[in-house]
Amino acid sequence: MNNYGWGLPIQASTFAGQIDSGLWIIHAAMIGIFVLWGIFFTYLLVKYRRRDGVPARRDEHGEIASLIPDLLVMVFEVGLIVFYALPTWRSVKMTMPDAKDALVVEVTAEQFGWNIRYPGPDGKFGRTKPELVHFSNPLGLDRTDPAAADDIVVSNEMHLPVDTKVLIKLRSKDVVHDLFVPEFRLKQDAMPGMDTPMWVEPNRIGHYEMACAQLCGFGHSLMRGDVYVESRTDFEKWLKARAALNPAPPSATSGGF
Amino acid sequence: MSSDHGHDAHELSFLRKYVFSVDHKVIGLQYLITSFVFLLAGFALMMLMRWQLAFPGRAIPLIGPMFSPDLAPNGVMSGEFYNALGAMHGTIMIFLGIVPLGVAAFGNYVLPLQIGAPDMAFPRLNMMSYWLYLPAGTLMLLSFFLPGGAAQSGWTSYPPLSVINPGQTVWLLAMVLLITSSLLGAINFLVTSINMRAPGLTLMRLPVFVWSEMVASVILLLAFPPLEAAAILQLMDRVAHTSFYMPKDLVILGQRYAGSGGGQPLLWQHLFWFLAHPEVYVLVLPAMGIVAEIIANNTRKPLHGYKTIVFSMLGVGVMSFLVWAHHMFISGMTPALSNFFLVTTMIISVPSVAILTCLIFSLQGGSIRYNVPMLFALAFLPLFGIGGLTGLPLGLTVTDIYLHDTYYVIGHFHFVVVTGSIIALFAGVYHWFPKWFGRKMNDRLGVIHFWGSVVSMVGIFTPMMIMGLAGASRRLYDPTAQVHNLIVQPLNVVSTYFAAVLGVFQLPFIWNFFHSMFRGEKTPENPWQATTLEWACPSPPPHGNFAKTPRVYRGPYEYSAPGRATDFWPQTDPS
Amino acid sequence: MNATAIENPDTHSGISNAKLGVWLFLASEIMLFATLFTTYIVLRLSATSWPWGWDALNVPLATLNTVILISSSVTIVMAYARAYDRDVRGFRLWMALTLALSFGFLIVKAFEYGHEFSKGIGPSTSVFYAVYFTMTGLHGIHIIGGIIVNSVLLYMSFVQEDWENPLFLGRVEGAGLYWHFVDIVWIFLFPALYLL
Amino acid sequence: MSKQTAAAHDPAHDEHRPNVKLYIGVFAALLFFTGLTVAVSRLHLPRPQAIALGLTIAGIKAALVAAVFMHLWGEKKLIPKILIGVAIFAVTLVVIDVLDGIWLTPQDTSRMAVADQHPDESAAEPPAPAKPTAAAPEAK
Repeated sequence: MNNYGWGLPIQASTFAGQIDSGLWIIHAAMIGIFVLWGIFFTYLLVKYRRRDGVPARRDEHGEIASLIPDLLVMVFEVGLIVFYALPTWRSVKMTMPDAKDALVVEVTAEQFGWNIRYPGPDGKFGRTKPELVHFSNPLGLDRTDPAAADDIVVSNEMHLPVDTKVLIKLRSKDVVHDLFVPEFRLKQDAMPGMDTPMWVEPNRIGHYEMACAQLCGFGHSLMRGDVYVESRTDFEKWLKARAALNPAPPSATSGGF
Repeated sequence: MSSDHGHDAHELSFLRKYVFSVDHKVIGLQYLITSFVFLLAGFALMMLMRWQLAFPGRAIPLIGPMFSPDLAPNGVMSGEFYNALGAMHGTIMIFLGIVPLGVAAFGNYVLPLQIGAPDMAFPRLNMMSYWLYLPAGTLMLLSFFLPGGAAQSGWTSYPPLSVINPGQTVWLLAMVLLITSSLLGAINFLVTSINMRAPGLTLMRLPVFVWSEMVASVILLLAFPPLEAAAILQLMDRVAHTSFYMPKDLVILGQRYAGSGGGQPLLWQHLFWFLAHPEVYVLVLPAMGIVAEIIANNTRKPLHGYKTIVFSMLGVGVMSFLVWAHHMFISGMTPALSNFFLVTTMIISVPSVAILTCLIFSLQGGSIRYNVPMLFALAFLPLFGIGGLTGLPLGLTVTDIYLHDTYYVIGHFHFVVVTGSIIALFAGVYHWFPKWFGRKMNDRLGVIHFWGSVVSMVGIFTPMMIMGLAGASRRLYDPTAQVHNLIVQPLNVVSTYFAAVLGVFQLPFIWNFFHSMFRGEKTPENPWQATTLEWACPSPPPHGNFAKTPRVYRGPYEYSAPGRATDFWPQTDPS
Repeated sequence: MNATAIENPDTHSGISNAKLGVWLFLASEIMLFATLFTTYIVLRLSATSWPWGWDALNVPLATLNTVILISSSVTIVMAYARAYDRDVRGFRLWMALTLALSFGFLIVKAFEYGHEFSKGIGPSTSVFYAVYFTMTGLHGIHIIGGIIVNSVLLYMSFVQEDWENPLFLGRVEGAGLYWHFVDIVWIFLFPALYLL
Repeated sequence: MSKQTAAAHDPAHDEHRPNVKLYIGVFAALLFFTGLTVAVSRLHLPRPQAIALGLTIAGIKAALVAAVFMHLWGEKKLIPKILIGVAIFAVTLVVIDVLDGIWLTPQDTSRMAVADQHPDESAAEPPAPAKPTAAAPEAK
C-alpha cells in the first residue's frame, strides 16, 4: 500500500477531490493570514519597542478599525459555508443513493474488528438475532430466514466494485467505533443501536485500509481491515467464490451456543 | 459573617491560617500550588504516553520495571494502561489543572483585589470549593492504584465503552465532586463581582481580567450541571445497571449485555459536549484576560478597543453554548443539524478574532517593555492564533470528515490550550508574583524558561498537524499497527523528544518560583507601575486587603495620559 | 458586607449576596433538571412503548405527596412571614411544620419505593423505571438537602444571637427559594412520570 | 416590592413584605390544579392532548409558586434577566437534543426484540405518539 505520504493520501473516491480542495483552500488561507499577521506583528514589536525619550502614543482612532480584519474573515467564512461546505456536505453526508441503484453493504463493527455483510443474489439482508451470536456467526445471522441463507459475511475484508455507488449501513455490536478509509476521505461513527447510512463511490482500483478511528477499548489500534476496490468482473468473481463457502441452509434447531 | 467572627481577635492557628483558611488570598495560592502539581502529574502521564507512541513495544526506560505487571508487563506498556493514561491526561490537565489554575487560582487571588473588595462574597463557601476540589483531584489520581485502575475511555467517556470499562466509576464520582466545587466557585465569583465592587468601579471600568472571569463563571455555572446530570446517569448505568446510554441487544466480546436496553449513547455525547465545548472557552477566556492586563501594562497605553473586547467576551460566552455539536459532525447525529452547528461555529470565530485583533492593535503606538510576563503574553498572540486558525478546517463540516479523530485535532487543541492558556497563565504568574510575595521572580531564569518552553511546545505540536493531514489517527496505543500511520511515525519521535525538552525547561521555573518566594529581589508596592486596583494595596496584601475601601475615578488602563508627570494614572488617584 | 452595599449603590445590585447566590445556584439547578427532562423526552421518544403511570406506579400515593409538598411550600412561606414580623414562636411553629411535611414526603416516597422493590421492579427493569428512579431519587436528595438547611434555621431560631442577626431573614428567604424550587421540580415530575 | 418598603423595614435588606392572604389563595389554587390534573389523566385523552394539557397545568402551578412564593413578582430586574438567560440555554439544550433524538433511525432489530423480552412494557399501551421514522425496509 503505497497510498500514504507526508501529505494527504491518494484520492480513491468521487468526493475525495472535493474534500481535498477544501483542505487546500483553507490551509492556503490560513497560511496567508498567519504570514500577514506575523509580518505586521513583528513590525509592531520592533517599531514600538521601548526607547528613551519616546513616550507611548495613545491611539485615538476608533474601534471600528479593529473590526476590519473581522469583516474579512467573516466574508471568507460565509463564502466557504455557502459555496463549499453546505453543498458538499449535502452531497456527501445528507443525500444517500437509492438502495435500488447502489450496492448495499452492511458493516458491523465490534471489539476489535469489522464484519462486512453482502445481501447475496436476493438483494435482501436476512434476520439477525443477538442470541445467535457466536464466534463462528459474528452477526448472529439466522440462517433459517430465507433472506439470510445467501448473505455473505466476511471479516475485516471489504471488496467493492470500482465506479459503483456503494451504500454502507454502519452498525456496531458493542461500543462506538468509526469507519475510516483515508483514501476515500470517508469517516463515520458506528453507533450501537443505530443504522448509520453512508455512501462512497470508489473510482480507483487498489488496496486500502479501513481503520477504526474512535477509541473502542484496549485493542483499538489493532482494529483494522482491508478494502479492495476491484473491477466489476473481479468483484463478481470474488463474491461468487465467497458465496460457495456459505453453509448449507441448516434446520431450525441448529445455531446458537 | 456569624459567630466565628468573634474569634478573629486573637491569632489564628496555623491550621486556620494556611490550611482551612477562608482568606481568598490563601485559597488562591492553595489553588495555584495544587493545580500546578496536577499539571505536573498530567505532564508525567503524557511523557509515558509519548514514549509508547514514539517507541511502541519498547520497555519504558528507567521506571518501566516499577509498574505492576498488569499495567506494564516487563516494562512494556499495555493497551489498557495506555488508554488509562490518555483518559487521565485529558481529565487532569483540563479539569484539575488549567481550569482551577485559570479560573480559581488567579480568580481567587486577583479578582477581589482588582475590584477593591475585602474578600470574596462567601469566604466559607470559597474554602469549601477548594476542599471539594482537592479530594476530587486526589481521588482521580488515586484511581490508578484502586482495583479496576483508572478510567480508560478517554476524557470524553463515550458510552457504551465507558459503561463497560473498568475504572470509570471512580472517575464519575470524582467528576461529580469536582463539578460541585466548580459550581460553588462560579456562584462566588459572580456574586462577588456583581455586588462587591468598590465605589466608582462601574462595569465599564472593570479590568478585562475581571470580565473574563465573570464570563467564565457564567459558563461554568450553566454548562457544568448538564454534565453533572449526565455523569449521574452514567453512574446509574454502571452501579444500578440502568440503560440510559445502553441500546438494546449489545453483544460485548461475545457476551450479551444484561441490561434492559433502550438507551441512547448519542445523548451522552450531546450532554458531554454541551459542557466540554464551553469548557474550552473557560480555559481560554481567563488567559485572554491575563494577556490583556499584561499588554496594557507593558505597552504603557490603554488597550485598543476595550469595549470591543468586553462585548466580544460576552458574545463568546453566549455563543459557546450554541456550538457544542461541532464535535459530533460524524457521530451519527442527524446530518442536517450539522449545518446549524457549522454556522454557529463560524459565528463564534468572529468575536474571538475581534479580541485577538484588538490585542495586536494595542501594541501599535506603545512603548513596549520586554519583561518576562510580556514575553509570555506576546507569545500567546501568534501561537494562540495558530490554534484558532487550525480550528477552521475542524469546524467546517466537510473537511472535518477527514480530519476528525486524527492528530490534527490533537495539534489544534494543544495549540489552543498549551501555547494559549498555559503560556498566558505563566505570564500571569510572573506578572502577579510580586503581588503575592512582595518579591520578584528572577528575570534570567524567566527568559530561559520562556524560550525553552515556547520552542519545545511548537516542536511538539507542529508535527502533530502534519501527521493529522497525512491521516494518522489519534488515541492509538500502537500507531504502527495501522498501515496509514506508518510513514509519519518518525514525527511521533520528534514530538516525544521535544516533550522531554519541554519537561527539562520547566525546572528553572519551578526553582525560580520557590527560590524567589523567599529569596527573590524585594519589590515596591507597585513594581510594574500599573493602574489597576490590586496594585493599590500592600504586597502581599494583609487580611482584609485594603486599609480603607478604595474609591475608583477612572477606567482600568489610563497609561500615558497627556499632561501628566508619570505615564500611569492609577484608578484610585483622585487628581 | 452589607455595610459596603449601602455605601456604594452604583456598584451594588441592591440584592443581598445571599439571595443573589441562591438564585444563581437555582439557575444551575434549572440546567441540571433541564438535562434530566431532556433525557426523559429523548428516551421516551425513542422507546417502542412507554407505560402509563396509572399502570406502572402508585398514583394516589404520588398525589398525596404532591399535596404534602405544596403544603410545605405554604408553611415555609408562612415561616418567612412570621420571621419578617419578628415572631420567633410563630417562625418555629411553621418551620417545624415544614420539616414534618418534608419528612412525611420522604416516608411516603419510601413506601412507594418499597412497594416497587417488593414487586421486583428496580432501576434496571426498563428505561422507564430507570428514569423514574433516577429523577425521583435526585429530587429526594434535594429534599434531604432542604431538610438539613431548614433544620439548621430552626436550630438557629433558638440561638438568641442568630435570631437577632440582621441576616437571619435573608437566610430564611434563601432557604425558602430553594424549597420552592424543589417544589416546582416536583410539580413537573408528577405529571411527567405518573400521569402522562 | 418597592425600595421604600424594604428600606422602611431594615435599610440593609431587600426582603419582601409577606402577603399571607395571597399565599393562602395560591395554596388553594395549587390544590385545585393538582386535583384537576389527576382527574383529567383519568379521562384517557389521546396522548398528545393529555401531554399538552398536563404540561400546561404544571406550567401554571410552577408559575404561581415562582411568582408568589418566590417573590419573583416584584423582584429586582436582575433576577428575571438571569432566569431568561438560563431559560434560553436550557431550551436550546432540550430542543436540539430532542430534535436529534426524533430524527435518528434506530435499528430495526432492537424494535423487533422488544415484544419478546419485555412483554410487560409493550402490553396494554399504544405506542408513544411521536415515533422515530421506521427503519430501512430492505433490512427485514
